Parts: sequence; structure tokens; C-alpha cells
Amino acid sequence: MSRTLTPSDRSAVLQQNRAGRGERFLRALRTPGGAVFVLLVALLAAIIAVNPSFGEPNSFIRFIGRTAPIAIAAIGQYFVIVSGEFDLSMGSVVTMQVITAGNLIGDDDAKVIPVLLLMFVLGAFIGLVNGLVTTLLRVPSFIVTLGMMLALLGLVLFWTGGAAQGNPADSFRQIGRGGIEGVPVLEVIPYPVIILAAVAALAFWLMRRPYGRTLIAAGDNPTAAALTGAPVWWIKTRAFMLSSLAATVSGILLVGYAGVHPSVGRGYEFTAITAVVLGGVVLGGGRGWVLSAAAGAFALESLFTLLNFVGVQSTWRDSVQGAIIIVAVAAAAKTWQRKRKGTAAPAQEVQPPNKAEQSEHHNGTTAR
Amino acid sequence: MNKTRGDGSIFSRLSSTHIVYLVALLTLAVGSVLVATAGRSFFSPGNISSILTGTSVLGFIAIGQTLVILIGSLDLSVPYVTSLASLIAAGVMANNSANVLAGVLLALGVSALIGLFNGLIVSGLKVHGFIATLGMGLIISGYLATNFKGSFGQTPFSFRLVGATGLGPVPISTLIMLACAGLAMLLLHRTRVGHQIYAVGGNPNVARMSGIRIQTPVITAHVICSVMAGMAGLLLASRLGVGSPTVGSQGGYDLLSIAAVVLGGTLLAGGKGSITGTLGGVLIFAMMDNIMSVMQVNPFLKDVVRGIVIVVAVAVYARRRIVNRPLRFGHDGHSRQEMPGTEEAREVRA
Amino acid sequence: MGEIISKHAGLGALSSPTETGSVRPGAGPVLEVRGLTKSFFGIPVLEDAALKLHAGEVHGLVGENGAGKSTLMKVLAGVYQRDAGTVLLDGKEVHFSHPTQAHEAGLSTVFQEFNLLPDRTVAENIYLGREPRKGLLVNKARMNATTAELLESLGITSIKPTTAVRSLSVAEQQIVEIAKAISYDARIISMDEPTAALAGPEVELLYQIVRRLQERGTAILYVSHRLREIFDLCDTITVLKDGRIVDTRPAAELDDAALVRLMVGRPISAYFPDKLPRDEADEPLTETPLLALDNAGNEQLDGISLSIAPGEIVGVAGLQGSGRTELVQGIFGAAPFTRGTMRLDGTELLPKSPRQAIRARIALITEDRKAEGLSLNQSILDNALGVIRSVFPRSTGAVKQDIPGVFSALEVIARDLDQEVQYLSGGNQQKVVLAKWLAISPRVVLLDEPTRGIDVGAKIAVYRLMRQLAAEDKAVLMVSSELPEVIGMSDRIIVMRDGRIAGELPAGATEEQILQLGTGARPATNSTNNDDGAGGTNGSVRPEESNGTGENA
Amino acid sequence: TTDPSVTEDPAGSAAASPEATEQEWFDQALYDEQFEQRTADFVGDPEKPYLQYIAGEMKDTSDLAVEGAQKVCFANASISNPWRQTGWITMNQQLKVLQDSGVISEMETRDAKDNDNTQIADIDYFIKEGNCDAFIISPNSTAALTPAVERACDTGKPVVVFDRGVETDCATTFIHPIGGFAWGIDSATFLSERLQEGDKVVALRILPGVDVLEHRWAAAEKIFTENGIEATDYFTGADPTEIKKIISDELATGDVQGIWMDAGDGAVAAIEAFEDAGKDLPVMTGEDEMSFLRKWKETGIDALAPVYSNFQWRTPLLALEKIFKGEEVPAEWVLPQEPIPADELDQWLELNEGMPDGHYAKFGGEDLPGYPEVWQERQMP
Ligand SMILES: Nc1ncnc2c1ncn2[C@@H]1O[C@H](COP(=O)(O)OP(=O)(O)OP(=O)(O)O)[C@@H](O)[C@H]1O
Ligand SMILES: Nc1ncnc2c1ncn2[C@@H]1O[C@H](COP(=O)(O)OP(=O)(O)OP(=O)(O)O)[C@@H](O)[C@H]1O
Ligand SMILES: [Mg+2]
Ligand SMILES: [Mg+2]
Repeated sequence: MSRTLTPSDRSAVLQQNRAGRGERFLRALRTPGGAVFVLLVALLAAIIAVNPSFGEPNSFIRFIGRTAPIAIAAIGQYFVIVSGEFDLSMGSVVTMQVITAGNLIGDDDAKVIPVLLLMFVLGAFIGLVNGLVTTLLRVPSFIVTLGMMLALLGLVLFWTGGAAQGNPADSFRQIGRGGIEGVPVLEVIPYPVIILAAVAALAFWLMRRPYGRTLIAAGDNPTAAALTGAPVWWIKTRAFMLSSLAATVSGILLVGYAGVHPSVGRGYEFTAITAVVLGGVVLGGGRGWVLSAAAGAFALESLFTLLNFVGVQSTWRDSVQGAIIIVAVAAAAKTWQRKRKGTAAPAQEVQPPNKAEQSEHHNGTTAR
Repeated sequence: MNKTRGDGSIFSRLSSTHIVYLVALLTLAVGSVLVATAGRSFFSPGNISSILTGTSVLGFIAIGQTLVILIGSLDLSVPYVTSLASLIAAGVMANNSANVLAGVLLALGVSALIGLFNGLIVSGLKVHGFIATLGMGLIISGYLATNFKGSFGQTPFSFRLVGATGLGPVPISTLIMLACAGLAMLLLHRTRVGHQIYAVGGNPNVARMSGIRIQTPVITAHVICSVMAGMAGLLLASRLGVGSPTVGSQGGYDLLSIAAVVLGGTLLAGGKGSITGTLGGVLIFAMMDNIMSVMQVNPFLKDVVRGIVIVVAVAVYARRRIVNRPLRFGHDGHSRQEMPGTEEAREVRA
Repeated sequence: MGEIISKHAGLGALSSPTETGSVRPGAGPVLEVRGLTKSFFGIPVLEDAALKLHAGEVHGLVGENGAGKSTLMKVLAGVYQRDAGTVLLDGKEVHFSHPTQAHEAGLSTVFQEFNLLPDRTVAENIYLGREPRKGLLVNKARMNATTAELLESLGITSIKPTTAVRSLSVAEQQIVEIAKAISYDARIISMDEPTAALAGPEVELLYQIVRRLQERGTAILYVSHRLREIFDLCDTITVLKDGRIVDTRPAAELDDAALVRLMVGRPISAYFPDKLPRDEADEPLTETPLLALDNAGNEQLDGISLSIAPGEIVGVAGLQGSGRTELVQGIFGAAPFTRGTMRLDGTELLPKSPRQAIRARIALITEDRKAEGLSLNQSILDNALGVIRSVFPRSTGAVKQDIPGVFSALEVIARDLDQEVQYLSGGNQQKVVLAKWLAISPRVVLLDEPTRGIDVGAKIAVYRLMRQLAAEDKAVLMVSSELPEVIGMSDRIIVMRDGRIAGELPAGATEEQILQLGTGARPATNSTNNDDGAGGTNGSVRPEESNGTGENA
Repeated sequence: TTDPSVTEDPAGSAAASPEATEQEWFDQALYDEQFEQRTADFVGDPEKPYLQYIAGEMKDTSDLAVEGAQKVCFANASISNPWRQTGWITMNQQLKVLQDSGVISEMETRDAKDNDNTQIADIDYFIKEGNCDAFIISPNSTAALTPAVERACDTGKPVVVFDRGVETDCATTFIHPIGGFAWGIDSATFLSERLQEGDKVVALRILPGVDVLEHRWAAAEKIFTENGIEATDYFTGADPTEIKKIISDELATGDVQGIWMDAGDGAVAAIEAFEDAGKDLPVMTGEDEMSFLRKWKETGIDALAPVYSNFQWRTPLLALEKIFKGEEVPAEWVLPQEPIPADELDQWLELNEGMPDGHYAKFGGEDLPGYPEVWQERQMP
């Protein structure tokens, strides 16, 4: 550190310069990212009100277990969205992984580990391609991943003739289906719950690491990020890889939970994006917390479950979901607005365009 | 559009619109060869009309989508609007040519209303277009699934003719679509709201500071987009002879139209793009489909090709350097001709 | 809207006041502000501000960063809504909820932020939202014609109405913004730091425009941090401090020192701090320059050769678009050099990316804070840790400890480290940028317009910092459009023109010498006085331009 | 509709009254007819079910007789689900046979990807450009495709419609298994016999609005209500994830005695939901899809596999063979549609040893070239 400034007592200054934990927590709850937790609690309460048995530890833990795949997908999608991009290829990746497991593992337990590795490599590779095409070839990620979505699914269906051989060895399916039996209160802790916890913890940790902070900064203002020496292309590419890897994990869980079928993973990208947005993460990047994204996924699932229990005609479910999304996001938007009431330039939506582009021309970063 | 070229600068390369049509030309060339190998003629009236037919439905929707994307939003609700419109039209007409006008007006009216809601949600509630229209789409799809079991209503013969007849190889529907495109261009380039659409898409704050009320253009764009989707619905109703709750989603027109628009060189971020380009994009898709069908490509592989073409094509435009500054010196360091920019800068000082 | 256009015919003869009857001698103030109060969620930004603006008066509004100048203007322009107070236009109370209403009431504004659409033409930008129409359709011909007229009437012959703004130089873009504000044919025009992006000649042009408007009876509210302009142009000066009006006085009663005292509240001993003695503890200076460029060049620059010794401050002057920014961006690898060599402390290094440069401990404080310097939605802390995190992640923890100290030393004013930087005023934002770069303890510090649009207090902080860095044997390269600053701070001055180094001047060179090199002109009369001086400049510019424009033919 | 008599235009009548948007899929006449057809006896060799038909009006095709190999144009709705894929594979193998025997020179196929509009365009293209000697059409929907099929008929060339019907009888022949109501009757009666009044059945349906499927449910619902069985239906999009969630939630709220499915796709997930919840397995009807048959065997549940005869994909080409020869064909070619009961389970399982889960037991291609590899690898052009 330069001798230019040598403050008398650093730690002391630190104290006075940082708001207390409690205050920061309250401040957080008032942002959309915090509000989603409140929404989640409300929904769960409603479900239990309608159907008390849902509140029992066992069925509750099972609920968490079955929500794990979409929550993990949402966490993956979060990395991409917070960096200002989209990943529409997620659903296709899930499907691909499910089919891969079905066709390559078969009943052969010995194949489980190698195929598992292969799946992760595949996932990472797809993310890499999405990322590189987006950052280096400067194709909007919406388009890149849309193309990937079409191409990937087409390839898988072509390869399998539309239907997988069958379910893979049970040892593999256990990952998504089984759990630790004989736990006191809960009776069972499904593996998906444990995996979700691990993934969430990892993501949370990652977002507090320099990488995570830089990722958000890059989503907020790529130009500035690049000028502070961040390799924006590689940072975003890694976000895409994380997204595909998350999709891979949900794929693995789904093979266990649902079994192998070409329709597994259909529409996952939109569900995941919806969840992330419900979690108060701003499309366009630069704002939002990873755990809120996961919470968003749970809120969405709880909503469906609630509708189920209330006995809403299943064809109406789409409509309710649609309405909820709009309302939730509108509310979030209001909050951000109130937060910066009177600002002429809500900067995360627009930055002075030509300046942005000038420097885009100086250094190869894509300004949104 | 593309005023950037307007300033006669020697450095600005081909506009993306040009490239779109180069790509289209390429597709045409490759197509005619491939089709010939399959023992067919690419340019036979039958084939041309089948290609053009392929353009009209997507064309309508893509035109609307262009406006919405130009203003920096998106519309994912189009497929459902299309279905709804087809149902309303067929339902109201009920195989009676007297009701044609009523059917058309009602269908378009309802579509416009949906567009209005989209616009209000986006501009008023400040909900990202992606979410707003995703939600709206879900709401409508729920309504359709609940209230319509299978095809419904019937369009009278007179109305079916629209989808069936054509001038030579050119279907009436395509002509109508082109007419709409013409109107959209007029709107964009020769009316205030058109300029405002570009302005707001380019930078909402600047637009606001310049005294534009953001709502107006946003809502206009969304309304027009939905109406166009409605037009597509009408065309489908006329081609199918009935309304169907699934025609829209069958075509996957939401993502496809967005792809077509971007393929047409319009900036997904908004503020820059053209209808002409979009038409090019739609044409490319139509030709690709036609070629692959003639070649009897495996249906699953068709999507693979589509996906790759979209990305590759867009990558091609993206490669072009954003000409925003005149080069002063070549690589050899010999000073280059200067662009008006710097030269004028000097005169201003005088 | 048609009538607006027709009025412009009159604007063509700006200089003759009689044409527009808007001068009402002896009449009361055109605009009067009473007890204006505005706060952003709790934090008061303007408190009980009062202001009188008369027809034909140029009213200077000065104050430190964050004093509330821009906010005041935005409230008047209808961008923000006032919390309390009254705004009287011709004695009638008005309340603008949208900029349009302000325009219609005859009040237009040149905002501090960039306000044009790069992809639209000049004409389209100027008439945005009120394009002349024939029937329903926009009448482009008419629009371009009136734009041409307007620009001509402002003495701008070169900018074509059909040019895309993107292809204009930054200076021209600023001129277009001013033209736009005038095109509303407003009776009141507020200008928020209109010269922030302008160098000598353009400033000259602005002077002329302001004076003509004044003659014509337009009332002008003028914000600037360049005191000289304030004294050159303004009849009355209002000083704003922490959202309150400190004083309003005729310009004649004030001088620099007095004004600064009012603004800062404390007397400034020396505006430009003296050099600091080297720390004896340091090992003696080596003779090798810390940074040396030899015949470097790229698409924008050519034949750049310069060297900076440790502990030296080198100033870079030049006109808008002369390539100063490209120079620093070249050294920093943001717009890499494609030719020539660069040596850092004797070792060959030609950065191809900022990352590479930063690894070599080169820092660049960019010209445009908001677009290139900061992630506006991120907290002060996150911004300050930006570089460390992306280039030296391992040392993040250690640096994090220092940050609060750095901020208190820089006297950053903020709620706390978690506040998002978008809510800071220009000066404080700039300090955040500085802190971010100090964190890597750089060897070479490049500053591009480091004091652009920041207040006296912040400026002095920046100057002190530069001296400090020099005293620590860093190499400092400062690009600036403010000549006094360049002269006051530099050990040597490099003057650029058309992407080449036009020449080098020793410390204490005069503004004239710099201008002469910068424009390639014979001695020009000092830029503060009227047209013919610049005219003279012009006469002599032409022949020497051959290297640049000659090939245009 | 696989069902001929949906020829009266529901639209016209429905459109008359707005509230008629709620279409009534149930059709007593059709129901009764198919009820009978289930037990009717079929003309032809039981070894070749794909050639059997219920005696009825025959079409004389002598004027369509031709010499030499003919070109066939096939406008397919899609191959977007395992059932259609299996059939498509079988059809191609059948084609090979007829090509070798010189009946058919080539078959040009256009796939509409589940899109009415596209299929209409495809048919028009065939008419204009295909120089086809005969058309095979598997309509994507009933009403919408009617005009296009009529246009095909107007060419005077033989037109074979199969699977779903259209609202015209201009086609030379219309091939289909008995139909949706029969399916509904078989499955629902089975469940009703096994369950008591007041028992709960969860009906898992793929999607609304598809007539083939709606008829299955229309019949089943009728029978359930008659027998006082409480049936709640869900749309699952055939997505196992959805199915499993639905069942889990149902089991969380109360016990479920029976599962009814309008297609076996995803049946496994339904059973597994019971296993995971630790409840005793339900009485169940699925389909002759291998995944279900295998799970059935493995769990030994009390089940029935209704069949929507996949072998019908062979028939169109064979029908054309007859037509080219000038032999008469049934105007409406109703193929047998027999469910697989528990006692036949093992037989069908070993017959389809090694077939993928998405394969259908009654695909009827055992005697075709490439059996079994082609179906095992699901090779399609
Ligand atoms: N939209 C906003 N939200 C919250 N605070 C704001 C907003 N805009 C300005 N402020 C605060 O109001 C104060 C005044 O800002 P303003 O921009 O008016 O100062 P200024 O005098 O223009 O400073 P400068 O000379 O740097 O432009 C600053 O402290 C700034 O942080
Ligand atoms: N005509 C132009 N179009 C786009 N960007 C420009 C133009 N002119 C200058 N810029 C940008 O503005 C900044 C200033 O660069 P310029 O070449 O003008 O050097 P300069 O002398 O530093 O000018 P300035 O005083 O603006 O710093 C750079 O980022 C440059 O890319
Ligand atoms: Mg300001
Ligand atoms: Mg500069």
C-alpha cells in the first residue's frame, strides 16, 4: 500500500465507516432481494394453512428435496444474469445430461463415475462455447444461448431417435432419489437437499470472493470493469460455465427424481429466469444476491404447490403464475425506484451510451 | 435507417442491413444448388410461393417484434396473442361472410388491448419487457387452455381465399405482410412517434430530458406488435379455416421472431435497426426451411442447422468494427484522410 | 410546433435584439425561486434556496461538488420535483412535472450529463420530440434546413445537420447540445458546466453565443467550476454551499480569492501546492527514466516519443480530439500502441491490455468517471477494491483494511462504505476512483482530466495527491484542458496536435506558448477577449494544417 | 380425431353460441359405436393385425390401378413423441420392403413439426411440386387440415389418411385403430372393476385440446362418474417431473387408489412417486410403452396397458400397394386395438427384449428387415 496516505488508526475508521450488521440486514430486507424471503415465508404459511400435513418435517424436507433441481438451476442462471447476460440453453443442457446418463450408463454401475465426469466436462464445454461466442464474437447472449438451445436439443433427439434407452443404474438414480434414512425428526434427508445446501454455500462463498464481486461489477459496467483490469470476457465466460454446470447438477438430480425422458428439463430456462427475477435480481446485471435467486425458485415452487392444494384447475395455473411474476417484479421495480427516487439516471438501466461505446471501441468489452 | 452511413464517411463499412441481404443472397445461391441436386427447381412458381407463404406469418410477427425490440423491450406473448386472434376471428365469423369485418376488427381490437396492457406494464410499472410479456403470455395461455378445447369456429370461404390465393407465385398474404412492413417503415422514419421509438430505445434518459414522454412510444410499439401478432392470427385463421388455441405456440413464433429480428441486424438492446433488415431475416429463415424440407433433412437436425445459422450470422455483423471515430493513421503510420469529425472540430475553433 | 421553427428565422439574426421582443427593460425578474427545498430520501440537497434571474442577465452559479447546482437546475427543468418552495415565471407560480412543460414555458437546459443520441443525426437530436411536420409526417427537409440556419446563426459553419452525432468530436457534440438548448427559443437557458468538455477555441465560441443570447434578452443561469469563465461572462454570481445560498453579488464586487473563500468557506493559501521534498530514506534516484516511449503509434497516434523520470509530473495539453486521451489509453493498453517501443523502468513493455499495464503497476484515472471509472450500482467499498480484486485478488484482504483510512485521508463525504457511488457528487466519485488506484500503489500514474467538473476543494486534494506521488518517485502524467492547471502542476509540458506531439515546453511556459503549439498558430491573443483574436488564429491555422486536411481534397 | 364420425363440423355449431366455447368432447353415438367395435371381429389374418379391418363399406380402386413403381408423398404431422417416432421407424422399414418389391420408387416426406400451417403448406407443395403418384397424410389436426386434404383429393391421385381423421371422406381410405373412446372404455372399466365406490383416481393427461386424447378422457370420465369413483385430472405435458410432483402432492393430501393415464409416457414416474412416499402401489392403466410394461413387471402392480395400435404406421403403405394393384380397400380402415392384460405381459416383454424404453410393444414390425436393430437403435432417416 502506498505511503501516500497513512491514516492514524485504521480499524477505528473502519468501524465508523461501516454500518452495523443489524442495520445492514434491515436495509437488505427492504430490497427486493430480501423481500422474496418474506414472500416465500408467506406462501409456505399459506400452504400449511391449506394443508397442515405439509408442515410436517418429513414432507417439508421432501418438498425442499424436489425443489432442489430448479433451485440449483436458478443459482446457475443467477451468475449469468447478474453479469448482464441470459442463458436460454439451460433447459436443453438439462435434457442432454438426462439423456446422456440414460444412454451411456445403462445398468452398468461401473460406468457411473466415468459418465458422471463426462457429463461435467460436457456441461463445462457448453458453457465455454456460450461464453466465448458471447464475449469474443460479441453475439448477444440471448441469441447465442437461443441457438445453443435449438442446436443442442436437436442433436440429442437426433442422436437418440427421440427416446432414451431407459433409466440408468439405480446407484446413479439414488443421487436424486435416495437420502440418508433414519434421521430423527425428519426420518430422511434426501441427497438433493444436501447437494442443494452444498451448491448454495459454494455459490454464496463464490459471490463474496473477488471473482463474485468482479462478476457483478462487470454486469454493472463492463467498460469500467475492463479498465480496472478485469478480464471481462473470461469472467463472463466462467459465469456461463457455472450456469451449464448447475444445469448439469440439476440434470443429475432429475434423472434420479423423475427418470430419463426427453421432456425432462423442458422450459427450465424460463422457470429459472423467472425464479431469479422473482429473487429481485435485475435483468441487465449488476444487482441482486445469489441466495435470493434460490429463494425465488422456492417461492415459485411453493406457489405451484399451493395452487395444487387449493385445487385450482390445472389449466389456470399458467395464468396465476404469469400474474404473480408481473406483480412481484413490478413491486420490486417500485422498490428500486423509491430507493433512488428522483434520480434522473437509474444507472443500471442506462449509462451514457456513446461514452460506453467509445470505450467499447477501445477495449474489447461488450457494453450491454 | 442507419444514418451512420449518412455522413458520407469513407470508413463506415456495409450497414448490417446490407449484410443481411448478402446472407440472404448466399442462402439463395446455396439453396438453388442444393435444391437442384434434389432434382427440383428452386425458382419454380410452386417453390417460390411455398417460400413466400413461409414468410408471411413470421413476417407479420417479426415486424411487430422489430418495433418492440427497437424501443428496448421484448414481446414473448405474441404466440398466444396470435392463437387468441385466430379463435376470436373464427368464432365471430362462424362461417358467415357477413361477419368477416366484425371478426377482423374484434380480433385486432383485442390484440391491441393486450398490447396496451403490455405497454402499460413495461412503461408504467417499469417491469422489464421480458418478464412483462412472459407473464402476459402465461396469462393468455392459461385462458386458452381453460376455455378452448381444440379448434373452434370457422372462417367463411371468402375469408379463406386471403390465405389461399395469390398473384402468380406471390400469395396475397405476403403482399399484405409487405404492406404492413411499408406502413411500419413509414411510421419509424417519417413520424414523430417513430423517431421517439428510436430515441427511447437509444437512451430513455436522453429522450426524457429532451421532453419525450417515454410512455407514448413504448405503448405504441407494444400495441403495434400485438396487432401484428393479431394479423398473423387472422392469416392463420384464414389458412386453417378454423381458430386454434395452439397455432401460435405451434410455430414457436416468440423466439423465432426475435431471432429473425436480430438476424435482420437490429440491435437487441434497441435504438438501432430496421424493418428492411427484419424482412431479410425472415426471408433467410423461410428459405432455410424450404431447402431443408426439399432435402428431407431429419426434423431434429433442422433445429440444429437453424440454431447454428442464427448465431453464425449474428456473429458476422458483430465482427464489424463499430465505426465511431475516424482513424488518423494507418498501420504504417502515414496520416490518413480525416473524417469530417476532426476536420470540422478544427473549423469550429476558427 | 410549427411556430417554434418560424421563430428561428428570427434567431438567424441573434445579434439584433430588436427582432425578438423578449427584452423587457426594467421589468421584474423572469424567473424567481423562493425557499426551494429538495432532498433525496432524507438527505437535504437544497435548503431554502432563493434566486432572481432577470432578462438579459448572465447569472453565475458556483459551489463545490455536491453543493446542489445541478440539482437546482434539474428541479427548475422539471427533471426532479421540488419538496417545497415556489418557482415564479414572470411572477406566475409554475410547477413542472416533466421537462416538456419547462420547454413549453420557455426554459431550456444544457445538462451536465451527456444528452445526445449518438446514432441519430444532429438535426434529429436537436428537434427530438418536436420534429416539424407536414400533415402527419415529419418534414425532414424543413428540419435539416432550420437546423442548418440555427447552427449558422451560432457561427458554426462546419457541423452538418445530417451528420450522425457519433461521428462528431466530443467538443462538437457539446456544441450541438448547446445549440439544442437554444433551439427551444427559450427565454431562460440554464447551462450546467457547458465548457467542461471544451478547450480554448470552443470556449471562445460559447462566449460569443452567450453574449448574443444576452443581448437578445435571454436570461442565462451559468454553472461552472472555471472561475475565469464566471468572471468573464457573469453579471451576478450566486454561491451555493451544501445546498444553501451563501451569497449573491454583482460579479464586479468579487475576485477569485474572495469567490473561492465564499465557496469553500475557508481561505485557500496556495492554489497549486508546492513540490514536496523527497523522502531521504529512499534510495537515490537512478538516471533511467521510469517511463519512456519511443516513436510509438496506433490508429490515432503517431511518432510518440517521451520519457518521464521518477518523481516527475509531466502535463499534456492540447485541443479537444488532439489525442491526449488516446495517448494515456495507449500507455495503459486500453487502445494499445501498434508501433514503436515503450520501456518501463528500463524493461521493454508495450501493454496490449489494461490488465498487463496494471500488473506493471500503471494506473489510469479515466476522463469519464461515470462511464469508464465506476460501477455506479456498487458500493463505495466494492468500487475501491475493484482493481485489487480483478488483478491482485490475493492482497484483497490486506487492502480492505486500508480503504477506510484512504477515504478519510481523501476526505470522502459519504453515508458509509456501503453507499452506492451513484449517489455521490462528482468530486466524491472522483475520490473513490483515486482511492481505487492508490490501492495498487502504482509506479506510473496517468490522469486524464483529473479535475474535470470537480470543485476547488476536491481539486486541491487531487493536486496534493499528485505532489505526494511525485515525492514518492512515481511518474505522473496528467492530461488536462485547463491550462492554468497544466502550467501550475507540471515539471514539463507536452503539447499534442492531431495525434502527434507538437512540442515540449518547460515548467512555467505561458498559455500563449501552449496554445500556439496546440493550434500550430502564430501567437494568438489571449482567449478571453473577443472574436478577432480567434479570427487571427484561424487565419494562420489553415496553411499549417496541410499535413492533416491537405489530403482531404 | 382417429374417429371418423367427428365429421360434423363442431366449429359451426359451437361458434353459433359463444358459451359453446366449452366444447363437449363426449359423443354418445361415437361412444356406443366404439364400444361395439372393441368386440367386433376383424377381417384378415390375426397374425397381421396391421392388415385387419372391420367389415364395412369397401372402396373400389380399379380406376387407380397403375403399373410400375410409384412415388409416394408423405405429409407427416411430426415425430415429436416416442409413439410417432416408433411408428415412423416401422413405416420406413415397411417402405424398404415395398421399394425392393418395386411397388414404390421413393417416398418423399415433409415433417410439419406439429404445425398446422406448415402441414398445409407441405401438402400444397406436394400438389404443386412433388409430382406425387399418391399421398399419405397424417393430419396434425382435424378441421384445419380438411381443406388441404380435399385439395390433395382433387388431384385424382390416391390419398391415404391415417391416425387422425379429417372432416371429409374424399380420401381413398382412412386408416385408424378403433379410437379414443375405446381406450377410455377399456381403461376406465378396468379401474372401476378393481376399485370401490368413493375410491380416488388421479388422471394424468398430457395436454388439453388434442381430440385423440380428449376422447380417451371423455369416455373414462363418464365411466368413473357412473361408478362413483372420484377422479381428478391434471395436465402434465408428459413430463415425469410434473407427474411425480402431482402424485406426491396428491398423496400428501390423501390416499390415491388408482392412476389413469391418457398415454403411458411417464407412467414410471407416477409409480415411483408412490414408492418414494412409501404408500402401497395403485391400480393403474398406462400404455404399451416399454418403460411402463417393464415397471409393471418389476413392481407386479395390478395394471392394464391400453393400446393405441402403433402398427397402424405400416398400413398406409400396404394400403397403397393394394390401391396401385386396383384391389378394393375399406373406405374406413378400422384396425384392431386390444389392450395388453396382465396375462399377456410376459409375452410382450420378451417379444420386445432389448428395445428402448420409448418403444411400443405393439409396433408390429417383427417381420420387417432390420428387426430388431433398427428399432433398438431407433434409426430413422
Ligand atoms: N439522484 C440522486 N439521488 C441521491 N442523491 C443525489 C442525487 N443526485 C444528487 N444527489 C446528491 O445531491 C448532492 C448535490 O448533487 P449535485 O449534482 O447537485 O451537486 P453539484 O453541485 O452539481 O456537484 P458537481 O459540481 O460535482 O456537479 C450531492 O451530494 C449528491 O450526492
Ligand atoms: N469523434 C469522436 N467520436 C467518438 N469518440 C471520440 C471522438 N473524439 C474523441 N472521442 C473520444 O473522446 C475521448 C477524447 O479523445 P481525444 O482523441 O479527443 O483526445 P483528447 O485530446 O483527450 O480529447 P479530450 O479533451 O476529450 O480528452 C477519447 O475517449 C476518444 O475516443
Ligand atoms: Mg453538477
Ligand atoms: Mg481526453
